[in-house]
Amino acid sequence: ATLDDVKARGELKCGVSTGLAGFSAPDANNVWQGFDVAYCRALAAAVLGDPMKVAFTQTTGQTRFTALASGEIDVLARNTTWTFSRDVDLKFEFIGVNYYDGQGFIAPKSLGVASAKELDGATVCIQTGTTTELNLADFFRANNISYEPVPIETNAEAQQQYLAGACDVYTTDASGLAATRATFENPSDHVILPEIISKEPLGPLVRHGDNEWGDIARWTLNALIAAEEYGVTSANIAELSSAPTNNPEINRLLGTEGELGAMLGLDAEWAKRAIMAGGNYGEIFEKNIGEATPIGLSRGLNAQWTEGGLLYSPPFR
Amino acid sequence: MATISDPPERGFRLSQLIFDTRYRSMTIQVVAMVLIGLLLSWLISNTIHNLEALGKDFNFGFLSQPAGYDINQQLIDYNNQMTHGRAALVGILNTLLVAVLGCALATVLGVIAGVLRLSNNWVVSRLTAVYVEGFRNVPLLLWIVLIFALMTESMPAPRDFRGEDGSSMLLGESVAITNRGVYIPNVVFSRSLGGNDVAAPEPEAPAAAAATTNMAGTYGASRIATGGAGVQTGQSGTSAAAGGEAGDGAAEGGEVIPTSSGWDWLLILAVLIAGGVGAKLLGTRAAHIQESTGKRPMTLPLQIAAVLVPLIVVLVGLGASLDKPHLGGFNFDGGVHLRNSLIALWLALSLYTGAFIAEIVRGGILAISKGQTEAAYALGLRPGTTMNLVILPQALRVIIPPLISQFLNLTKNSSLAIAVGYMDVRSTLGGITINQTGRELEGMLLLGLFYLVLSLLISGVMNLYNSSVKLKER
Amino acid sequence: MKVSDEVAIQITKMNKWYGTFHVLRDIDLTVYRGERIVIAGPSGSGKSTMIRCINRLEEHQAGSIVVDGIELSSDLKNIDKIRSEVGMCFQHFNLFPHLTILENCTLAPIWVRKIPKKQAEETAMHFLEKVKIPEQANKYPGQLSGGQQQRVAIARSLCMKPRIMLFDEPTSALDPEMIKEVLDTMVELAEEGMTMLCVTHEMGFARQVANRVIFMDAGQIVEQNEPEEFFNNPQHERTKLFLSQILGH
Amino acid sequence: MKVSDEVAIQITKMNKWYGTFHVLRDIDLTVYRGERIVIAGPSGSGKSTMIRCINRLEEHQAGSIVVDGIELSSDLKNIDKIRSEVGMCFQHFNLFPHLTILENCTLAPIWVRKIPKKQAEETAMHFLEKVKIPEQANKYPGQLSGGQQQRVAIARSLCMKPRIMLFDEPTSALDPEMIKEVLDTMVELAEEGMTMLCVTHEMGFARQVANRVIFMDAGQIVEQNEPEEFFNNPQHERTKLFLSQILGH
Amino acid sequence: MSDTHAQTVAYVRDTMLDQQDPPLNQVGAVKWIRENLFSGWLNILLTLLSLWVVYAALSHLLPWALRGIWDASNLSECRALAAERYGADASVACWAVLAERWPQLIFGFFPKELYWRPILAFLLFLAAVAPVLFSSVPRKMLWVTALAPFALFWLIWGGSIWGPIAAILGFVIGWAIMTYAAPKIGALLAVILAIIVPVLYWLFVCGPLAGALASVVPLSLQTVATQKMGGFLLATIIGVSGIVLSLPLGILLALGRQSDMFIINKFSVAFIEIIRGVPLIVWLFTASLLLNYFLPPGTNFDLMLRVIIMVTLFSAAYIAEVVRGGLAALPKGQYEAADALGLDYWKSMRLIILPQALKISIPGIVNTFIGLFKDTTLVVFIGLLDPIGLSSSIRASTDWNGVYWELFVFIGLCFFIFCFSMGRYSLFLEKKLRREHR
Ligand SMILES: Nc1ncnc2c1ncn2[C@@H]1O[C@H](COP(=O)(O)OP(=O)(O)OP(=O)(O)O)[C@@H](O)[C@H]1O
Ligand SMILES: Nc1ncnc2c1ncn2[C@@H]1O[C@H](COP(=O)(O)OP(=O)(O)OP(=O)(O)O)[C@@H](O)[C@H]1O
Ligand SMILES: [Mg+2]
Ligand SMILES: [Mg+2]
Repeated sequence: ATLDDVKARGELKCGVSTGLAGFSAPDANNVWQGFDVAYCRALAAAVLGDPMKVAFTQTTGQTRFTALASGEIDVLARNTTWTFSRDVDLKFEFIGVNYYDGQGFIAPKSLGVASAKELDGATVCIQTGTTTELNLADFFRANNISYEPVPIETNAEAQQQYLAGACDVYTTDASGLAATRATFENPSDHVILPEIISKEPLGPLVRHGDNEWGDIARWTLNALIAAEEYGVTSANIAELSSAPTNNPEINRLLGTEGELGAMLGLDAEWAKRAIMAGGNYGEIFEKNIGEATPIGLSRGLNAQWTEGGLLYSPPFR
Repeated sequence: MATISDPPERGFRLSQLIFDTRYRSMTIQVVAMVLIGLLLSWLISNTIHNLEALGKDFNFGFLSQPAGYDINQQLIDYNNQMTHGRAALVGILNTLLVAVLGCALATVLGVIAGVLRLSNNWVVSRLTAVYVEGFRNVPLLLWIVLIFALMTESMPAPRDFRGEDGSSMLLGESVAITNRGVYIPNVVFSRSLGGNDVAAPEPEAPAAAAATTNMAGTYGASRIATGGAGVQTGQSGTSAAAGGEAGDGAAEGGEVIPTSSGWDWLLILAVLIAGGVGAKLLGTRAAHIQESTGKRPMTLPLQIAAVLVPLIVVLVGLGASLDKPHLGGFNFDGGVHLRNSLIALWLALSLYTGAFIAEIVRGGILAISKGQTEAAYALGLRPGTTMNLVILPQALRVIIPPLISQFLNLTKNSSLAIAVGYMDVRSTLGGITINQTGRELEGMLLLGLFYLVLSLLISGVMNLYNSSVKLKER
Repeated sequence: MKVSDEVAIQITKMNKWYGTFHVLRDIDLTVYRGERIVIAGPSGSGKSTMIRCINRLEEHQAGSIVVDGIELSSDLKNIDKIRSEVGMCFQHFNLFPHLTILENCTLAPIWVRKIPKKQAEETAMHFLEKVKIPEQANKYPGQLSGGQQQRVAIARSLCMKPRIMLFDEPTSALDPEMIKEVLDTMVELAEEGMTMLCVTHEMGFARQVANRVIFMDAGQIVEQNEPEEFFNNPQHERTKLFLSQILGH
Repeated sequence: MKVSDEVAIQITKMNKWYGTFHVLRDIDLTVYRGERIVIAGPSGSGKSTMIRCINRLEEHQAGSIVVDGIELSSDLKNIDKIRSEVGMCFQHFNLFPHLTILENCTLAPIWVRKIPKKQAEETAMHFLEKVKIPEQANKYPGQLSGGQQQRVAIARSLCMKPRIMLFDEPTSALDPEMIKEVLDTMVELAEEGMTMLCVTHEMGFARQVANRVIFMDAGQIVEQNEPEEFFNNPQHERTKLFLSQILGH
Repeated sequence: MSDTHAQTVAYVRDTMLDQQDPPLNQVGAVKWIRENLFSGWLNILLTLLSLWVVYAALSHLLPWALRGIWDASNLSECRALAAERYGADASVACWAVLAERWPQLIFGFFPKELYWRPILAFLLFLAAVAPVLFSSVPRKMLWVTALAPFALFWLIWGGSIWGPIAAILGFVIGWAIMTYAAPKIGALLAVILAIIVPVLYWLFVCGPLAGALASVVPLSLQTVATQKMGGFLLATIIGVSGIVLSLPLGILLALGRQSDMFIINKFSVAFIEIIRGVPLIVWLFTASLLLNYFLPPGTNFDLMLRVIIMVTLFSAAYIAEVVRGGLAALPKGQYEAADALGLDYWKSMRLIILPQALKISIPGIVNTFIGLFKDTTLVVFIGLLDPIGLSSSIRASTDWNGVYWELFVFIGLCFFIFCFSMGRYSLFLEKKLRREHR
């Protein structure tokens, strides 16, 4: 089973993208940083007790599924859209959503467009090898307008094309648009158009067939989300886990009550370690892609359900 | 040879399988055969098992499913409702297009650089050396990316052409060089052979137009993709706009709109070929005259006329005019749009391969010993004649075989189109299609087969050439 | 064998440098029509360079060369005229390997002399017969032996009907048994009264046909004389040394 | 020089074709131990082919060849045995240019005869002394003259202590002054009683050492005789013609 | 014998002339410039045009490069510094990205404290190829060459030293069979055994043996996972292992292609043509997408190893053609002489033919290596971080998002220096071979 493999290896093999600002990129000290990376670290902390015991494998849009299917990686955390065919036909198991996204457009203010529907005849830069190009084709077909697609292999390249004016608009997931815009010299010269033309629930995934491993991956993600809901942060977790609190849900989560860890085949403190690795979901978000970072994403759909967002962890019970 | 004196039949001994030259090679081959067979069947059975484990099968049905994605550059009609097979075909044609263009330009560049490198002008020969070494010693991928970036960074965007002080178009407002590519005029015909019925907004029209386009590859070439409406997303009527603007024009009224169709281009091609044959005949006639009288009549003006005059007649007959690109909504409309991805890939491939060809050309010329030139001079031949009759025929024998293998490399290297988003066969069939359908095995197999067949064809041509020009030796 | 008074080649105070290296020094030489001159000398003495100057395969830098009354200058027309008057045979034959023997022989007449092909071919066959290989006319140079190739080279020059022939060590790349057949051809040519300048080490040939032997050393004409005198009674120290070496072996 | 009754090579009705071309026709030949046979004949008559059949560099298609009592068949073991009994020298020496002279000579003894390196080197030096070039032992073939190279080639064969030596025009690629040194070596070898088959045009050598001269033409043995008789009194027309040509020049 | 004319003056030179200096216009800079730059209209035009090209290129490039900013920690800081120093719209390079990231471009994610290992490995590699590339290096060094692959592997990947040593043992076994068993059981059988026994050994004995040894004498280096290799280190590893591993395979294929055994010949030809007919990038995708299909279920080794396998097969096909050229260049007499001395096929190949053929092939092999080294950049498309891949990763970090030319210039320059010097070397070798062959 994957869990045993990982334990025996003493290392979690996690597939990430080759570089997407805020989500995964190596820093000058060769340490991978980012939102997706943080999930991998939490999982490693839960399973192996050390958030640094992760081997990151870089995957491209084309190679990621093969890497997972062949067992080259244990889990893929590479802003991958959860779709029917990927789940069913490609035989993967999405273990949840860590970012609710949607495809949008960014255009220079000077172009004077206010809506994507005004883009008849425009040149559109897209990143290939994703669902993006299918969504785009569908959108323009549905609105009966024409466009000229310019397929680009990487985000960095696409950004450069867009800035130079080689395309009128650039389309990718809204998170990516925001991240990209953040790095422009004059971010305020560009607008993100209001249309979100697709649903892009991004989440980590594992192979079909190993449900125990799927459970661990799923509930690690849920633990991060639940922790935020219950107010468990990396600052107060030591205190909360030292003794049972009067919130039984927190107690079960942090292993001071019940046997949830053992049911997963882990020890009682698994979730505590996962949360301590990089903080709860909210902390991870703020640190990597939140409004204080250059990426500057607001929580939006990714707020807790209690605050009008879609994040909703099933109960720990 | 009836009396074969084999050693008196001692019967067959097993050791003969190894020690008897007659059986030994047989034994080895059988063993090799068995080993290869085992290896293959092992691979195949693994594949079958793995496919089974993944719940996949091996079939090419996906080729007839709708592709769902758009391709910006199409030599034949395509929209996202067409099949993956069709998309693959579009990709194949794009690969061939850039390969052919690349080979042509690379040859020109290579020959020029090769000759210049031999020049006794120090600056020129140094400069070409820098070009050759620079391109040979840096990965092609880097050059493709660099040239692509250079083009997008240094050329004006279409919107810069707006307003008074914006950039201006070249050649009488007919050519626009932008960072999205180059827009050049398209030739359209007011008395087109096949195009007029396009103006009729009947539902059959698209089918007819599509049929004509399919039949004529030349037409496609004129349409590296028409400007503006690169991708028609309407399900029905709009795809009939074969000539770029024709669809819009049709809406304006019943008058005949200049357009172009495959038949026009076929006719022009035919006239060109005929002209070429005529020119060739003139050349042969000149040779005959020279043989009998010793004097060679001037033929070049005649030959040029033989090609040009019929061409002009036909163009006038068809009512040819230029459809110049002009600023539309976001882009230039009309004309032919040579996309940046194509140009960058084309330039990079040509410059890179050209550097290798330059070395081949230089080597070929150097391989012809100085004695040949001297002998020709001593006979009183002029330098020009010497080049044509003595040096080139010999140098070509040395040059052409490696030249063709460079063409082969260029064709294979065109798969690096991925770096600039040029939609070649690897990006369509081997890229998006595989990614959308999960048919890696089938897709890669087809892709490999395509390249293999292509390269076998090219090397077949090379072998033919080699055997036809081989020098006779003792 | 008679020699006329008419001057075929007149070289006066000719000097040539390769870079700063002084290859030919004050060469003075008058060749009369019908004369057969053999040029000998140690390797590197400038023999090849001198005869290559005569049809401008090398450029001289000082002095004058007048061939058939035409002065060799950088005037292209003169060069063309002289080259079609002067034939040359090289050590390594330099036949054109991509053309048949016949085509080798007709190339220059057709393109330089503008002779109809048919007529050129007749002339070529005539000279090929003269050098005794008409039957090889349709083969390629690569298919012939060295001696045959050199004879073709001679025929090729003759097809231009030159008035002067230059030979630069025509036999030194040949196997011994082939040397004779080439020399025979040359002797025949000499007997017909062709003006010939021949760089060679074949002293037998020199004795047999030359009117005059010229000995060069260090870029200068050191001694010239009739063959008999030259071989039996060399004057200059260097000539003696050279002859002792060359006849010794 | 005595010839024993023991048969060294027995060739019976041997035929060979190259494709459809019949190169050797019904060759019958018996060579006794100690015999020295010279094979002559015009070019292309099949001389080389015949002796190359004897150590199976070429395969014959009909008839039999028995060397030292071992029949040459397609059995590898027999081929190996025969090859180590039969030494061969080629026209172009075929020394191994990447090995020193000594290594050339010790290679086969070490790898085929499995002789210790030291001992092989002693033997090699012995034979190198015999061919009078021991001082070149550590040079490479490229540094020797043709004649020296051919002598090394002979020494290399001898190091395998063969009972029969085959020579295929051993002197025809050599300059005249080197021919003698090689022939001397061979004469010496002959005097020691080695069984030798030698294709050569050196008729002097034939007169001096051969017991028998074989004349081949068009793939057949046309005439064979003792040298005196052969040269002075050739019987067959073709032999006469051949001798007149070869002795004439 | 000749009726010599009276005009034929006998002449003997009494004073020998001395060497004189050539006329002025024949020497010096004037002549050089006149002949090399301004001889004729076309030449003058070309000269001026070239000078203009050079000027145009340099006048843009030099200020950009030379005024570049070296001290900044991210791009915006860099831009601010540039604006401060050279005015608002000065376009200057931001070399600071290199100052910060060059170790990453060269070593990838190799642990910083272990950089000495790849460096040592590189030096060892140079020592190992020296005897192959330069014939003046003592032959004894060939032992270094033979052992280097194992040492290099150990230095780069780390782990117990017993693994490589146990692997070497396999070769020793093969060699022992060839030398000691061959006389008894015949060459062909010995060859077969010498292949099968070591393979069995590697499959079944090697691992446990290494494990046992390691538990007795634990001698090991810290292991470094392949995911941590990147940049030029990765390019070099792939390139070098591709060439080294493909050499034996390429030689076998070349021999197969020369063989007159129908099946072996056709198989070799088919293999070579198929591999060469399809672009490397397709093979790389095959490695990353398909190789797992062909292997038994459950086998799974990391991407880099798969890439190395594919690259090995790929370069084997090219090497085969190079070696075939070398084999064909050998005169037939060499084969015949070996036969006549009684050497069997494998011995004559090993002792006579291959040593010579390989020597002739070295320039071709070096050229293949240059091509392969350049082609390693293609692995970026399957997610390995070669220099180009790393440059996009670097640009994905928020600090350096937007940096473009600087990285490419650096990468291009590194490739150029490496490939150019290799190319010069192979030219030198070709010239030398041509000299020696005369
Ligand atoms: N292109 C050249 N550049 C420089 N020096 C040259 C050139 N050609 C010949 N030389 C030198 O000029 C001198 C005379 O050369 P030339 O070939 O005329 O000698 P030669 O008498 O014909 O000798 P050989 O008998 O060897 O042919 C020699 O020292 C030679 O090295
Ligand atoms: N490998 C081959 N394939 C076909 N024909 C061959 C081959 N080798 C030789 N021949 C032909 O066989 C005939 C005999 O050749 P062989 O070399 O035995 O002649 P030879 O008597 O040794 O002549 P030479 O004195 O020229 O060496 C010749 O006509 C030759 O053309
Ligand atoms: Mg000379
Ligand atoms: Mg022979």
